[in-house]
Amino acid sequence: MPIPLEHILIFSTLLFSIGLYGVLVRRNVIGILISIELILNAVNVNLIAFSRVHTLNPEMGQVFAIFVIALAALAATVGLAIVLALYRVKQTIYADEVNLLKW
Amino acid sequence: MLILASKLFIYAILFLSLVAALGVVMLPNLFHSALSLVATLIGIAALYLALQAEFIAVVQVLLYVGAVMTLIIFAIMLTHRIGDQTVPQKNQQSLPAFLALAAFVGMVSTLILQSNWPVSETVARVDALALGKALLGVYIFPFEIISVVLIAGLVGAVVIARKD
Amino acid sequence: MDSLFVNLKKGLLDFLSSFLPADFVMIASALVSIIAIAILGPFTMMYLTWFERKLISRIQNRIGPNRVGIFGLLQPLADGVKMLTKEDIVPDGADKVVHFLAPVVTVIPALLVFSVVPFGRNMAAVDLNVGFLFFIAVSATTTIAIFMGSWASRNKFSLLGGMRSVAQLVSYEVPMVLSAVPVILATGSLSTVSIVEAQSGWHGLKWFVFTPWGLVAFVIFYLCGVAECNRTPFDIPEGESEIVAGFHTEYSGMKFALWYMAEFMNVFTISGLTATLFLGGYQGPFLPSWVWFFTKTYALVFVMMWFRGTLPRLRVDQLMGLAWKFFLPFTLINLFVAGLWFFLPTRGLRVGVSLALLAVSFGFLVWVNKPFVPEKRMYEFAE
Amino acid sequence: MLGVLRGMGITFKNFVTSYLFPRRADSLDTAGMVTVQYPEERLLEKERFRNFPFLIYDKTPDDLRCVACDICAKECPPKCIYIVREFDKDGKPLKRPAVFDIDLTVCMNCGICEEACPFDAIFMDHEFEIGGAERQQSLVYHKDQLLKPATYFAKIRPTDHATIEEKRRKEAEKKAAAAKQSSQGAAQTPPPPPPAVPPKSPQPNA
Repeated sequence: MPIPLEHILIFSTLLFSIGLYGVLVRRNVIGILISIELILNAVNVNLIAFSRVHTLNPEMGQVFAIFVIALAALAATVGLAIVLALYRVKQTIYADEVNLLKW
Repeated sequence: MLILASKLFIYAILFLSLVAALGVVMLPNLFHSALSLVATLIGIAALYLALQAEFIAVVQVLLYVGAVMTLIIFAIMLTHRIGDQTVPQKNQQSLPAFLALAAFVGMVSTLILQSNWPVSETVARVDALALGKALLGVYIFPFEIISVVLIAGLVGAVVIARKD
Repeated sequence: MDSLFVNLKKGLLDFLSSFLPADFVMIASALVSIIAIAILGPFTMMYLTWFERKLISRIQNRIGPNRVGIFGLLQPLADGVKMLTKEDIVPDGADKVVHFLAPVVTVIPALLVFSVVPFGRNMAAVDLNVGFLFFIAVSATTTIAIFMGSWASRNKFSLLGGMRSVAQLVSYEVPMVLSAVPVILATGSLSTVSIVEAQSGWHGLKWFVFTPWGLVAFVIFYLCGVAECNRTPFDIPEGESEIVAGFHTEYSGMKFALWYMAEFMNVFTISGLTATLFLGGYQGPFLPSWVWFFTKTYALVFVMMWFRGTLPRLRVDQLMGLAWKFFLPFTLINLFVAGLWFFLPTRGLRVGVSLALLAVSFGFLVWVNKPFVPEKRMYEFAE
Repeated sequence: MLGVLRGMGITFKNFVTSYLFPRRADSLDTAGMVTVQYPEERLLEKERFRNFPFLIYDKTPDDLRCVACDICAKECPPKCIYIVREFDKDGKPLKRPAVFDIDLTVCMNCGICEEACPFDAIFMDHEFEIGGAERQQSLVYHKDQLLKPATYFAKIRPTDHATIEEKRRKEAEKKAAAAKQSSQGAAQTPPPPPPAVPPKSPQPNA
């Protein structure tokens, strides 16, 4: 481990909180999706950091990191498909303007 | 001397990724925030390289920067009204959110610093070969399920986005 | 003679280590290979432009540049100076930062890929054990650069060109990676150096291209590579006739030179990697290893430029159809055949079965993709 | 698929033959290199090649054929010709231009002035390497820069020169015959008033 584990964990918590801040604060739906990508990356950093530390079965961390990346890509696809459908119907992609369940 | 240089280098990468992550959240123009997300991803890939996880670093660059970012930028281009600064990009709850998150970060980081993590130095490096064997050996079941989920997601996305 | 450059570097390092502490020598060795690549990259780009202009002019019955230098050899320098002194125009509507960043972000991957290409026996700059995947990942980032370039110039033509080229890059990357998988199946490792070592039987002539699946994978990988660097016949993005110059319409002066340099470095690296994967990189009977590598790469570069002198440009739908409806199924079948190749016991059976399978699937795919021909309509002209 | 390979074969053959036996293509349809190293070698212009117009004089620069009739100035589409008639001492108009300017930056080498000129005074030149430091002064040609001898015209456009000389000779004979016939008429009848044409202008106007 080139640098102590704690520093990487703090880095990933910071990344996680920046992502969460983006989700809570940004009005643009695509902005929210981008911040979700950030949160998933923070999770990945933790996975890889811990896989370097525990010797039980070291490849578990990296395998799950791959699964997280695949699912994040999937989430991004479905999310953007919904955004496009929303945009086509409501001509707006600002979260607070989309407040009707049925239109 | 070299170890010190590599440590400094890693800290620099971490700091730059954080700055880019802040850029993702703070930049008003959505295209600029997408580009700073690309910078964050590449910074995180560099961190993986420092942690000797090359396969994950390269897969991350390939999948995230190659595929997901292309998707996001396509979506940005297809929806207009992102460039104009007149529309406020942040809603009202920016201050309370910031305070809550600052408290959260403070709490978690003190927790991390106090607890002692069982660090074992001698860890076998997981290269692509070992990862492949694990993926198709122990984790064969989730590996197959992922492909089913990806296909379902793909079909779903096409159905939603299709202009009928 | 074979390890000329390796000894050169060792000599330089011994000279340096006499007065530098141990750590610095390691850094120095990395620096030497970095400097070598930094010189090789732009140098190949300059002389590839000269080589292309001479080749295409000879095809079209003209002589090509011969006024600057003996055979026009100084023409690239003249072009370079011209690019440097040309005024650098930035459209006022464009956002300056992204407009400036785009050419930089294209050149970085083009240079990074050089580090993985094995120029000669133990002359690869970095022997990554995920070497080939590194190449695919880095060439995927050029999509982002093209997006930045086209979106930042705020001009309809460049946006159209950018959209087209990203669609093309994304759809040609899938068959490219899939067509290279049989080679990795055969060698068992992703590192480019071990791929070349795996082709060293029959004193250096046991290349993958001589196996049936290798030939098919070679052709498809090479054509996808041509599409990857946006060259004819796949150069829809900068189709001069339709959209002015595609994504680099609004670039002039040094920035345009960077786009140009990135394109030509991609040409060199993709030909280099095709040679590494299929034509046995630096393997060859008795010539020194790096001579073999450079002849093979320049032969493939010659073919790429030969395409430019001959073939017309594909329509966009033909381009996309070719990638998704022909290359992709064919690489999947090829992958299956390559898997079969390693399990059939006798050599004759192996060659026969794989050749039959590939021929049948090729015929079927060509027949399926036959363009729709409307029935013959007879016109009676009014008397 | 086969067509692609055949096309590649042709270009490869073309590429190789251009090195093996580098022939020079004298005309466009013969095979071989068509490049002409311009400053050293030159392509011979075709006879009817048109560049900027020039004025012709027969023997000395001041007996030029132009009679300042201003037809070419009127006919010129971009109006780049400027003519001022010359007046002798007591204010009588002469059949000679005092000022004859052509603005080369405006002239589009159309050759309409050559067709419109009834006196065969203005023709299109072959010399195209014309440059100027700035647009106004150096590229507006005055009468003395435009004047070129008839021999030069004969050299660059032999066939046109022949037809024009033959036409002029016939006119001269017809005029001489008319002049002779009118002089005989003058002998029987009282001499008519002297012709209006001042004796000094050598060109009999047709």
